[in-house]
Amino acid sequence: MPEIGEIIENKPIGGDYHRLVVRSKALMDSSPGQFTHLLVQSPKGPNTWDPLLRRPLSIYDVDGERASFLYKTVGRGTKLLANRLPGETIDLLGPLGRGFKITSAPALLIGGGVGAAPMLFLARKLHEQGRDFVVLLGAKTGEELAFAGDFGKFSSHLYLVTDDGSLGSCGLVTDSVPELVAQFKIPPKLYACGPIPMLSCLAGLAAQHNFTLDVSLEAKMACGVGACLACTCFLKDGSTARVCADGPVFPYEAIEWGRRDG
Amino acid sequence: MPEIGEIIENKPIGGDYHRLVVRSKALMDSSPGQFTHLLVQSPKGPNTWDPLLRRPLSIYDVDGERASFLYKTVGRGTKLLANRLPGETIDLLGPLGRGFKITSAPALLIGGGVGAAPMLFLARKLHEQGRDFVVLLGAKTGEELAFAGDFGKFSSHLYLVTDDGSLGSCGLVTDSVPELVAQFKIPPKLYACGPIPMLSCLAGLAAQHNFTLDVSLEAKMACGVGACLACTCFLKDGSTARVCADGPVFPYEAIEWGRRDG
Amino acid sequence: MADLKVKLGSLALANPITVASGTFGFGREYAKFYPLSELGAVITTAVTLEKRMGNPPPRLVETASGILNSIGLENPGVDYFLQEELPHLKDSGAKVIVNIAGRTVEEYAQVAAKLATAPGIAALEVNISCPNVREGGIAFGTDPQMAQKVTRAVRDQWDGPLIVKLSPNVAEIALLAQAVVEAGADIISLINTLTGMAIDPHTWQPKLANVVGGLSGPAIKPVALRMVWQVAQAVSVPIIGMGGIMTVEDVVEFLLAGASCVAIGTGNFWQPTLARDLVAALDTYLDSRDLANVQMLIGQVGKGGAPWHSCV
Amino acid sequence: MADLKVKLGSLALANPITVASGTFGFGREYAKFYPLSELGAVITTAVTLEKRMGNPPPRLVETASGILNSIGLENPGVDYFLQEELPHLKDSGAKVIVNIAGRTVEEYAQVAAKLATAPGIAALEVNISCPNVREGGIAFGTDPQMAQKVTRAVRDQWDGPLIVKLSPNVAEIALLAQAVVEAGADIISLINTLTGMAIDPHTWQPKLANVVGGLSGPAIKPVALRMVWQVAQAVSVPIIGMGGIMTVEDVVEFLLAGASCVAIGTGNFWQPTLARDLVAALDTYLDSRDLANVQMLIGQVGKGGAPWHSCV
Ligand SMILES: Cc1cc2nc3c(=O)[nH]c(=O)nc-3n(C[C@H](O)[C@H](O)[C@H](O)COP(=O)(O)OP(=O)(O)OC[C@H]3O[C@@H](n4cnc5c(N)ncnc54)[C@H](O)[C@@H]3O)c2cc1C
Ligand SMILES: Cc1cc2nc3c(=O)[nH]c(=O)nc-3n(C[C@H](O)[C@H](O)[C@H](O)COP(=O)(O)OP(=O)(O)OC[C@H]3O[C@@H](n4cnc5c(N)ncnc54)[C@H](O)[C@@H]3O)c2cc1C
Ligand SMILES: Cc1cc2nc3c(=O)[nH]c(=O)nc-3n(C[C@H](O)[C@H](O)[C@H](O)COP(=O)(O)O)c2cc1C
Ligand SMILES: Cc1cc2nc3c(=O)[nH]c(=O)nc-3n(C[C@H](O)[C@H](O)[C@H](O)COP(=O)(O)O)c2cc1C
Ligand code: FES
Ligand code: FES
Repeated sequence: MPEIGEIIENKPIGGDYHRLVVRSKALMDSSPGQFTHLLVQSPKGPNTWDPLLRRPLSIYDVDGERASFLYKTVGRGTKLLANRLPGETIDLLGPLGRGFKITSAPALLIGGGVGAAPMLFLARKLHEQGRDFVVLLGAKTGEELAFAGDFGKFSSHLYLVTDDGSLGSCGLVTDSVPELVAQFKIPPKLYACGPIPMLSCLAGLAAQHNFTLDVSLEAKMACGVGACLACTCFLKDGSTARVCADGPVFPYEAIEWGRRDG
Repeated sequence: MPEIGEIIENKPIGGDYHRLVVRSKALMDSSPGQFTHLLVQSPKGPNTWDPLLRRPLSIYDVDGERASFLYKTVGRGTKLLANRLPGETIDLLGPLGRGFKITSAPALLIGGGVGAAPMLFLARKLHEQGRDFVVLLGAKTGEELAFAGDFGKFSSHLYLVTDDGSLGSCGLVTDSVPELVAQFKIPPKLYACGPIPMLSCLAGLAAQHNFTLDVSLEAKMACGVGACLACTCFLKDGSTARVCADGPVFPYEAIEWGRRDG
Repeated sequence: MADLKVKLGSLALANPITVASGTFGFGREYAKFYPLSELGAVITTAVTLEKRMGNPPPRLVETASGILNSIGLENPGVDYFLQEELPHLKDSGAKVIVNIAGRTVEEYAQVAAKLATAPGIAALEVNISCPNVREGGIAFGTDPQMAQKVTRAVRDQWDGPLIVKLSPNVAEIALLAQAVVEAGADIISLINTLTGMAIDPHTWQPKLANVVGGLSGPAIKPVALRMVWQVAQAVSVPIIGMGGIMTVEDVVEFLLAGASCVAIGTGNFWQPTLARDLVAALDTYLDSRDLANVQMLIGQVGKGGAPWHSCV
Repeated sequence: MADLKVKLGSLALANPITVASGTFGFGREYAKFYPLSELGAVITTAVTLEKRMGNPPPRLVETASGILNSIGLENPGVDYFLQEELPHLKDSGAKVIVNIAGRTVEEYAQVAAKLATAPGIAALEVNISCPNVREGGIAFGTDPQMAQKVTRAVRDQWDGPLIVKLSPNVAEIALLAQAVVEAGADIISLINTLTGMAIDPHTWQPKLANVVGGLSGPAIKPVALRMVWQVAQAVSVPIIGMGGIMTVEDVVEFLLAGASCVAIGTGNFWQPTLARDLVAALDTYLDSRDLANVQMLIGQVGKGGAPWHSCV
């Protein structure tokens, strides 16, 4: 059901990243990896049809009635969202999609850039379940990892990587993965979200080393609920899947990586 | 030249009316009856093309660098404008058009509804010139004349009329005109702005009683500067005129009243 | 409570609000938001003879007040539809209108023949905006003769109400409407999407993998409304109007222009409950104007309300 | 400073930014905002044989991301133009392209003949979106044969660069482009406005006195871009692209699609300095990508930049 939530907080937190906190009842029932399809326009003003579509954002955290989002301003929609003020209402459609399948294996959570968004909520759940897990976050610069402290609440095993080495180690997240995996006593399950090159590289590693890997994909979305088939991705078995309703999380083996686009 | 002004004040003042005050250098050179073509969208957000056009507003007053507007929220554009906040910038294109031709005759200023907008600036000019003039303002209800006090600065001859009699006398502005005109020792020049039925009724009176009458017309505008011919009105002599560039003020005799639309 | 019932020939609907093909799947997803029986009808996504995978991604671009899509008729095929989708849709209590498409005249006929055997389908809507692979890929809907051939072929297989959905990518929409009515269409629906394109100024690539796609949403409303009005002048069969409907005022505009019923498409993406909400909003519109029934709006542009040039 | 010069056959422009007919008058008004010589060219409002009063008001409606206009070619006639408007426009230093329209083939020819006698006109742009009064009011631009007749008639009178401006209200824009090129057009410009309509849901009256009008602005950009791209595949003459251009990214999209030059129309109403501002913005775009000249963009969709499907 579309729900009219209330904005509690909406702040820049460095590097074009923002944290949005809303009061929502519907999102209390969500699970990590699910997303919300939001109307970015202010409901105060009269209707405008430009921009027209909702914007999908992963659920960053849910703490009682406080649901939060981590987003990066990249275009018109996210910039409009960044202008929204506490106290205003916001039209939320969610939770939507299918999230991560938490298994009993120890977990390695990997977020590339704003792909960190679904990972905090996953970390919360794993923490609540008393699981053993490691978080690996990467970004271009340290400024873009300003939110990393949020993970401290749930995990003491936090590894940071930046392209320029300005925070944590220097390099790509994918570079650190083999070494990190080697530190686990029991083979871990990997949970990843980030740009397609990162995910497909992880998929390659997973195929090579026989990891279990869940990836959260992105696609241009219209309905967000599975009806319009705008977000279709091609699967290895020759069938198609809707990123919004059958995903956004898929086991990496299901995806036909060669036919994915950015 | 389009000018980026600064919003000093933007407040509801009763009955869907708002007063907008901006800091503008360009408008210091304007004269009563001229208008400004404003971009209502917030420049803070990313571009939106809906709504697309500027909105024309008469210049309500100019006091040094403080220019003000009196507007009624009637649709999307004026509602967006009402959401704009002090401190924000606003894109002003003006002064545009040709204003009232002030003559040496004593003046009767007539504003119907938001048609009062160009009258305050005219009152200021007449007052500065030490002229003798009377102001007649009409509206549906007294609430819609909340701004009438602004006229007190410049005129002690202020007559108010409301449809329901809730403020001033009861009736239509046009009802009071013959009587008011009769009180002038020298035949006055009438300056009027308001709905078309009011203006055409005044035009009828003027023709009958041989008044001088300038009317300020409205028309749907695109460019506002005389290039697109969207705002054309038909003249009695069979030619056309652009409300934005040849008007908005016309001597009543010029207008082909039968071919005007709302 | 005004009377919202409309009759499009033998197709009687409880209200004039339906949903546009391809924007509502087979109803499953939106049934989670409201009972589909609250709509006048549900028009399904296009069903073809064989399953189709559709076009490669990206299939969607947002444009000014609109969207471009190149879904490419992804659907599970008519047999799957009959077995797996029609039953739940019928059970929802919705009037079911099935949108059909094909690559050749024969394919349209075959799909229609299969659907004719199934009970519970209120009408067929023939999507003629598809390229005819036998005729160099020119859309059936842009040539009156080809449009007639498809219409006749489906008419031969289907006795129920036959809706033909016109493409707006033509010079004279009225000619197409007349042609398909002559060939047996009982109802005209319009408009399908306008063909458009978008390019990424950073990567220099088309934003759709398919390069071109169909433009829908508020951006196209003026074109849709003009075409509904022109077709209403040209033929006497009822019209289902669509193209950018987002508000009850939009619904009223289409009814005034001559549509007996409207379909909500892109609007469903903005607000999933929109179609249902517009049923209530239309009722309120009519009540507030003391109009006893929705019929009083249909085709009344320029007739009711204030005189055309309201001023002296 | 990248090289912004473009050559459209024998028509050489200092930069590829012009202004669309009907949105810029005869340049008088916008000359107050910037020197017209800063533009690649100025395309005038349509000039007809006789003075025209245009349509009754209202002539303008705002729609979602667009506007509908029904100006109806109001203009002072070709004689007045030559005497009162051409001189100041020439003096401004602008390249002058005169847009012409008519009710019959002969009218087009007569206007062209008069303009052919005047020095200082860089090109004619023939607006064929006008109804042919001899052929039941069907627009010249929707029928390839009629479009050819008009083109030939003007070609016979005018030796300079001949631009034919296509109407988008057709099924196959490429056919029209081929037809007018065959008939002697040196350059194609497109698109003119899409025909649309709007109704006031309160008064039940059409919002335009003329009932229908032309849709322009960002709403139509996807259709315009698609048509430019299709025409660029179909003919080898240069193209002037237009339809909803508001930003430098829009300019780049049209150039990539195959236009050698673009025209700013509705955008002038949003920001009177827009066309001039876009010249500088295009220069910045090129510089920031180390592109030495604007030629490097023209028709390059899908060729430059990142590979089409950039991901593995
Ligand atoms: C399931 C899912 C979860 C997401 N979670 C997050 C998140 O938690 N934080 C975050 O910052 N971003 C997230 N994204 C990406 C986010 O939706 C886009 O950044 C956003 O839609 C961009 O909108 P815009 O108007 O600012 O950009 P524009 O580029 O102007 O958008 C234009 C259009 O493209 C679409 N679009 C643009 N980028 C993307 C993208 N990467 N993925 C899908 N659609 C896109 C927009 O929705 C819009 O329709 C998620 C995407 C998906 C599909
Ligand atoms: C020269 C001139 C001076 C004006 N001065 C004032 C003023 O001082 N105060 C004030 O409140 N209003 C004034 N108006 C009217 C004001 O421009 C409209 O109320 C406003 O444009 C409505 O915009 P909207 O988006 O809120 O309404 P909508 O109805 O949603 O607007 C839709 C479109 O119609 C146009 N439009 C709507 N109403 C009018 C109208 N009455 N006149 C012209 N165009 C209209 C809009 O510009 C827009 O293009 C003036 C109009 C003109 C022509
Ligand atoms: C994502 C999407 C898919 C569509 N698929 C179909 C289809 O399968 N068959 C069809 O006839 N029309 C299809 N259409 C066209 C719509 O039914 C409708 O005619 C058009 O979108 C205009 O209405 P709107 O502006 O309200 O969306 C589709 C439109 C969209 C946006
Ligand atoms: C108010 C107005 C008047 C126009 N008059 C003409 C005209 O006289 N001749 C012509 O060929 N096109 C005319 N056009 C069409 C434009 O030149 C242009 O082709 C169209 O508006 C699309 O560009 P745009 O979206 O940038 O406005 C007119 C458009 C508008 C908005
Ligand atoms: S966005 Fe509509 S099916 Fe996924
Ligand atoms: S609004 Fe363009 S000429 Fe008046």
